[in-house]
Amino acid sequence: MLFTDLAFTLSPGDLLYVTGENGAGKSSLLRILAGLLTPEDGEVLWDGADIRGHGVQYRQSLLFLSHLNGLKDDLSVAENLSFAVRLTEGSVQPERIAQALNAVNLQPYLNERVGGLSQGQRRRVTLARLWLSRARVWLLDEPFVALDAASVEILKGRILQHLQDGGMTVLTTHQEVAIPAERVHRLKIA
Amino acid sequence: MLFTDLAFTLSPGDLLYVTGENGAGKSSLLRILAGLLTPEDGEVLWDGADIRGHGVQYRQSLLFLSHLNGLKDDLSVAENLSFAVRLTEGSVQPERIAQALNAVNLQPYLNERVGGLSQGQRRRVTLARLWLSRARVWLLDEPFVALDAASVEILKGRILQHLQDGGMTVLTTHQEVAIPAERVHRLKIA
Amino acid sequence: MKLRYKRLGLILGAVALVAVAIGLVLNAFQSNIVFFYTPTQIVNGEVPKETSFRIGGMVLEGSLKRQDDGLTVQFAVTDTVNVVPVTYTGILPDLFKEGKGVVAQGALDSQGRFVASNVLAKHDENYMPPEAAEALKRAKVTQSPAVQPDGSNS
Amino acid sequence: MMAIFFAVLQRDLRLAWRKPAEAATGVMFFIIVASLFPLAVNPDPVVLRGFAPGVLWVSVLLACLLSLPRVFALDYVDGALEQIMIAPQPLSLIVLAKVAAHWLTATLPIVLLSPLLGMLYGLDSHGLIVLAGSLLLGTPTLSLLGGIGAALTLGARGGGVLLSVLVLPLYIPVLIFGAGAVVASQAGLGVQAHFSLLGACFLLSFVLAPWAIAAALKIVME
Amino acid sequence: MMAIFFAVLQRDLRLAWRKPAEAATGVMFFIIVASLFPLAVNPDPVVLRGFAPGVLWVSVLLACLLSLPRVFALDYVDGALEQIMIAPQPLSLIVLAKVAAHWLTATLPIVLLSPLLGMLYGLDSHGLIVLAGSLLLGTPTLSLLGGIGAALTLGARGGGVLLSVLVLPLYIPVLIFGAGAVVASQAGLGVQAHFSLLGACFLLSFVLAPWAIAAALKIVME
Amino acid sequence: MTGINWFKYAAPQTFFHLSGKWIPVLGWIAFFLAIAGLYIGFFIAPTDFQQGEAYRIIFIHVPAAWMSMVIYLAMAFWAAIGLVFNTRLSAMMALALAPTGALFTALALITGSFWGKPTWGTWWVWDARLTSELILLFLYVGFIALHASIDNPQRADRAAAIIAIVGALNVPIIYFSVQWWNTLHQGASINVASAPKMAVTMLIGMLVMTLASWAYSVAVALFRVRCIILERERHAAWVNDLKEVKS
Ligand code: HEM
Ligand SMILES: Nc1ncnc2c1ncn2[C@@H]1O[C@H](COP(=O)(O)OP(=O)(O)OP(=O)(O)O)[C@@H](O)[C@H]1O
Ligand SMILES: Nc1ncnc2c1ncn2[C@@H]1O[C@H](COP(=O)(O)OP(=O)(O)OP(=O)(O)O)[C@@H](O)[C@H]1O
Ligand SMILES: [Mg+2]
Ligand SMILES: [Mg+2]
Repeated sequence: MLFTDLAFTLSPGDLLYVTGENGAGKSSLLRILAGLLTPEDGEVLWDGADIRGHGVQYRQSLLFLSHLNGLKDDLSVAENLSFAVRLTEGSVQPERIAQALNAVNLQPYLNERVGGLSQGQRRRVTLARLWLSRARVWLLDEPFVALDAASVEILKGRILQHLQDGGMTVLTTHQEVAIPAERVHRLKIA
Repeated sequence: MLFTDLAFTLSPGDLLYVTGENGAGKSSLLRILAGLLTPEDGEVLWDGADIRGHGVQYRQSLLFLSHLNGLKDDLSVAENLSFAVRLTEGSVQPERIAQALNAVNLQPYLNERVGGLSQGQRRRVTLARLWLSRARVWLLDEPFVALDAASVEILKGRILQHLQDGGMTVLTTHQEVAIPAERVHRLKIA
Repeated sequence: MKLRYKRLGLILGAVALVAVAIGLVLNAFQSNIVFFYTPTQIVNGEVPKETSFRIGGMVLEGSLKRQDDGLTVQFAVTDTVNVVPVTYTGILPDLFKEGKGVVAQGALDSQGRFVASNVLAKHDENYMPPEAAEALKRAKVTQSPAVQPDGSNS
Repeated sequence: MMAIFFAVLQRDLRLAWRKPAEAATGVMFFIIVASLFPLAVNPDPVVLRGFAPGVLWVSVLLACLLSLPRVFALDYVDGALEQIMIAPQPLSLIVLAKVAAHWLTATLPIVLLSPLLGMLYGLDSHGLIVLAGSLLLGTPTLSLLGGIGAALTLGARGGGVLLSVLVLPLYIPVLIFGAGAVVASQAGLGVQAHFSLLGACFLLSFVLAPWAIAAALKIVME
Repeated sequence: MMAIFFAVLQRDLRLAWRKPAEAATGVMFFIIVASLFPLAVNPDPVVLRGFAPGVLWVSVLLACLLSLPRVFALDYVDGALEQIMIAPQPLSLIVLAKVAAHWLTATLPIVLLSPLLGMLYGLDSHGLIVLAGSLLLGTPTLSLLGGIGAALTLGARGGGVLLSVLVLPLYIPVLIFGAGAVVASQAGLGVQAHFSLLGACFLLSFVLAPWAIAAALKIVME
Repeated sequence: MTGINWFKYAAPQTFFHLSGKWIPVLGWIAFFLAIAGLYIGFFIAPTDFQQGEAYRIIFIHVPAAWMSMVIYLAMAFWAAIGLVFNTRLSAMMALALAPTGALFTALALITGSFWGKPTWGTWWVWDARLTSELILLFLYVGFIALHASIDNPQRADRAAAIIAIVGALNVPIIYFSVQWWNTLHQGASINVASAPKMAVTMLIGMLVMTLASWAYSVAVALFRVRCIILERERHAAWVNDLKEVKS
């Protein structure tokens, strides 16, 4: 039993920081929200319906980045991103991928194999999906890990914009990263 | 070719921060210093001799923690640590292991399987080796990643003490973690 | 210094083990592991019982007899010391000739006769035009009939 | 809906294409295993011909088995599978695409090569045709059933071996009908019954396996 | 110096012990593969007895092969191998310990079980003894040679299949001599020559393999 | 010793230019020798007293079989040099030799089978000579497969070198198998200890074909080394200055 008595509601524009010590259950909570893990008791509702039942609508508005990057070493950066988008929203124009890479400062790597990138570069490829997604709910597990200072700023900007566009974001982090959003909630898991 | 014209000397008590953007080559540099990677040109000297030739003496005074934890899921925390110590310095008393776990606030997990720990808890098990080691050179690749705030403080204290005892430390990090050591050097890889 | 002795010991140990290995290999060749057995081994009973095996040697001159059905043949295989009779039903390879090498697969029947299921021709490592072979043959006949044992490899 | 099928198929084929050595080593494995047997037993040609159906079918089966972990394991380790599972797409269709890609890249080349090996074992031309035919009809079933095992053993230790133990019992009927067809053709009997059964196995597994694989994935990802 | 040997051996044995299912699946694989053949070929007792040495030896060899990736792959992925490589200890001794642990946990149980399978195939008691003896003498060589392949294929794509392609050619002599010994004993011939050759293979690989494995690890870890 | 700086030739750049001159020469030598050898073999050499015309496969089979072994030894040698002295070029040589070696091994196996059918009465038997030659093919394939599946070329070179060296043990087994075991394959017609057991024209035909194979192998290996150099050093300045690359 990791946590009990935990209840919250997110509305458009909400940012939720999940904090807590190592092993408190932050990652587990995010996996539950993504529908990958079933809670022992309790439920996750979307538009008033349990996500286990009406999965497709919920999953259409979901973007979950776990601490794994989900990239294939043998595909190029562009191929990886285009597959990720096709998986969730159908098709994508190549220009949009180029723009997204531009946003994370990886444009020279467009056609490079992902296998040859460093830890932080890979993380940035994954984060480029934030520029390609139309999902309303973002679940981000320690998105700032392994990023250099410049990249952290860029990412903060993107999250802020998403919130202003009426999206919702749940993120975990140990680093103090202040995002100047309007409605910030904090959830501390003990 | 990642970097050229890079030269530095470490003396007892020195702390070296290796910084640089994602993909600059920080991790690669640490692997070279550990003797796991051969530089295309140039050499790493220890006591005036190339570490490739006189490896054993150098490796006896070396502790390298990469971004992998090197823990076996199926062994307990204590078993993992005791093997790590036997690998480098012969044998170890169980009490010392308990003390080290104490230091990283993991004493309740002494006989737990590592497989059941969270990301940050695993990292702390690995870091417990810093309390067990008599090595003079510490190479730490992003040691603060995934740690909660309390653990970061503990780790900073340990590194400081090591330096005061005449040890040397090379570490990479993207987070601003100020260790109040006497002699701090910074190496920025472009 | 101590390290050096240790290393020396390791090397000596390795050399000793390799020497033992070579000894074992040589020992194995004493009782050779074979693709086929010679008539002498068959006569001495050093061949597999129950299962099929191969016999190798030369077809004894003048021993080849065809039966009426045109397919079954009988011949004798020799290594110049012992002779084993063989029967076979089937098509013989083109190079099957009296006085030439042969390898046959089969088993012994109750009368010590080798019943072959498959016959291969084994020829020697000499290559020459027919005239030269003819000349050589004549030269041999005038000397003594020291037949070259085809069955064993030189 | 078929768009996602082809998207996944294309990705997996492309991944395989980037590493042609992998498919090639599968074929090599088949050749080597198939040539181990004559070394280890009495190489009497008559005996060998009797062996041929069994040995060749078992070799194909083992080659297929060895390549199975590739269907999901890599995607599991690097987190790509996670992303696939939370996609708003029918999971059984996606896994079907992955299994199809596995069959096309790992098994089909072996099937195409099998007549050559059959020749070395001394099969006649009719036997060769039956061998290739039975493999062509039987191996898709192997890939489908294998997919279930591959999904179930994700994250379990013991990897390849555990997978084999799970999957091999399921393979036995296919093996019996497939090798049986070749034996029957050698004996001059009709092979229609064997082929019908192979076809039935295929249809059944085609209907059930994608669903079972999807269920297995959901369970192991928890 | 031997302390490190035993430390590594103990750790690997303990790891295996924590997952007894793994060793058990190796044994199960052996049993299943060995019983596939009678299904796929004519199960006439005389024919079966003729098969026995070949099929059993090949099954052992494949079971050993399948378990090979475990020798180093897990340590490679989780970073434990890195730590082993920078330890101030002779690497060849450490790898020898790892190979020994692999043999003890993955192969020895199979060897001990082989007479049982041999009985099912109708081998007589002398044949069973020779089978077990040849396996006992031959399988350590398989583990040692396999270790080279396991080390070389770390981090290479194509994993298990590539490993097989590398290692199987090296296994062929052991297979020939090992199965040959059983065939010879069935035929009522002496088996001394075969055993000498198996012994020679073992000694040679015992001397050369640890060195080659250590070199291979140093290369692939770069 | 001789005052020549051998290491100079071990630099890819020097080697690239030097080998460029040799490839056409060797290529033409191989071509003419092959024509001559085939002519001698198929038109001048007499019929054999026991095998008739079938023996003429000897003019392809034997050179191929010899080359398969020689090339493996050369490959293992270069691989070992590359491993020990860490010279880039030697590893490239080993890699460049492998496909040619595999080709000749396959050729020896195929021509051998075709020869076996009319003479022995079978395509294939599992005797020591034939089996060990088959293992040789597997070793070549393993070497190539391992190299192909490691991305970093230096690491691939060194890893593949180990398998090349370990496999070299097989070559003496192939060569001496006919002496150590009873085999269906006949013993050596040509060896240093005794006079060739072969008519002179036949022998000449065979030797000419062997020389042609040598020249061919060297030319192809050099050509391949040049390709590998270009690929691996494509970022080096001297490669970009080449006129072939510029145009
Ligand atoms: C697939 C089957 C065969 C294989 C793998 C094979 C392999 C070899 C090898 C490796 C050699 C070179 C070894 C040496 O020089 O001693 C060789 C040489 C030779 N082979 Fe074969 N061989 C095969 C079939 C045959 C057949 C059917 C014949 C003729 C009937 C034949 C005749 C020869 C001859 C005459 C030599 C030259 C021996 C010498 O002069 O040294 N081979 N073969
Ligand atoms: N396995 C690999 N194969 C090929 N190239 C690699 C590999 N790993 C890293 N690189 C390349 O080497 C360079 C340096 O990588 P390294 O991991 O040392 O960077 P880093 O400074 O640690 O970056 P980060 O802050 O992202 O961890 C990168 O540009 C990357 O493209
Ligand atoms: N695979 C697993 N099997 C069993 N227990 C697990 C597993 N992963 C995590 N746990 C347990 O679940 C608890 C919560 O883990 P979780 O990964 O959610 O923590 P977290 O808050 O993300 O910690 P961190 O900050 O270290 O990432 C931990 O106490 C851990 O022991
Ligand atoms: Mg976490
Ligand atoms: Mg790094």
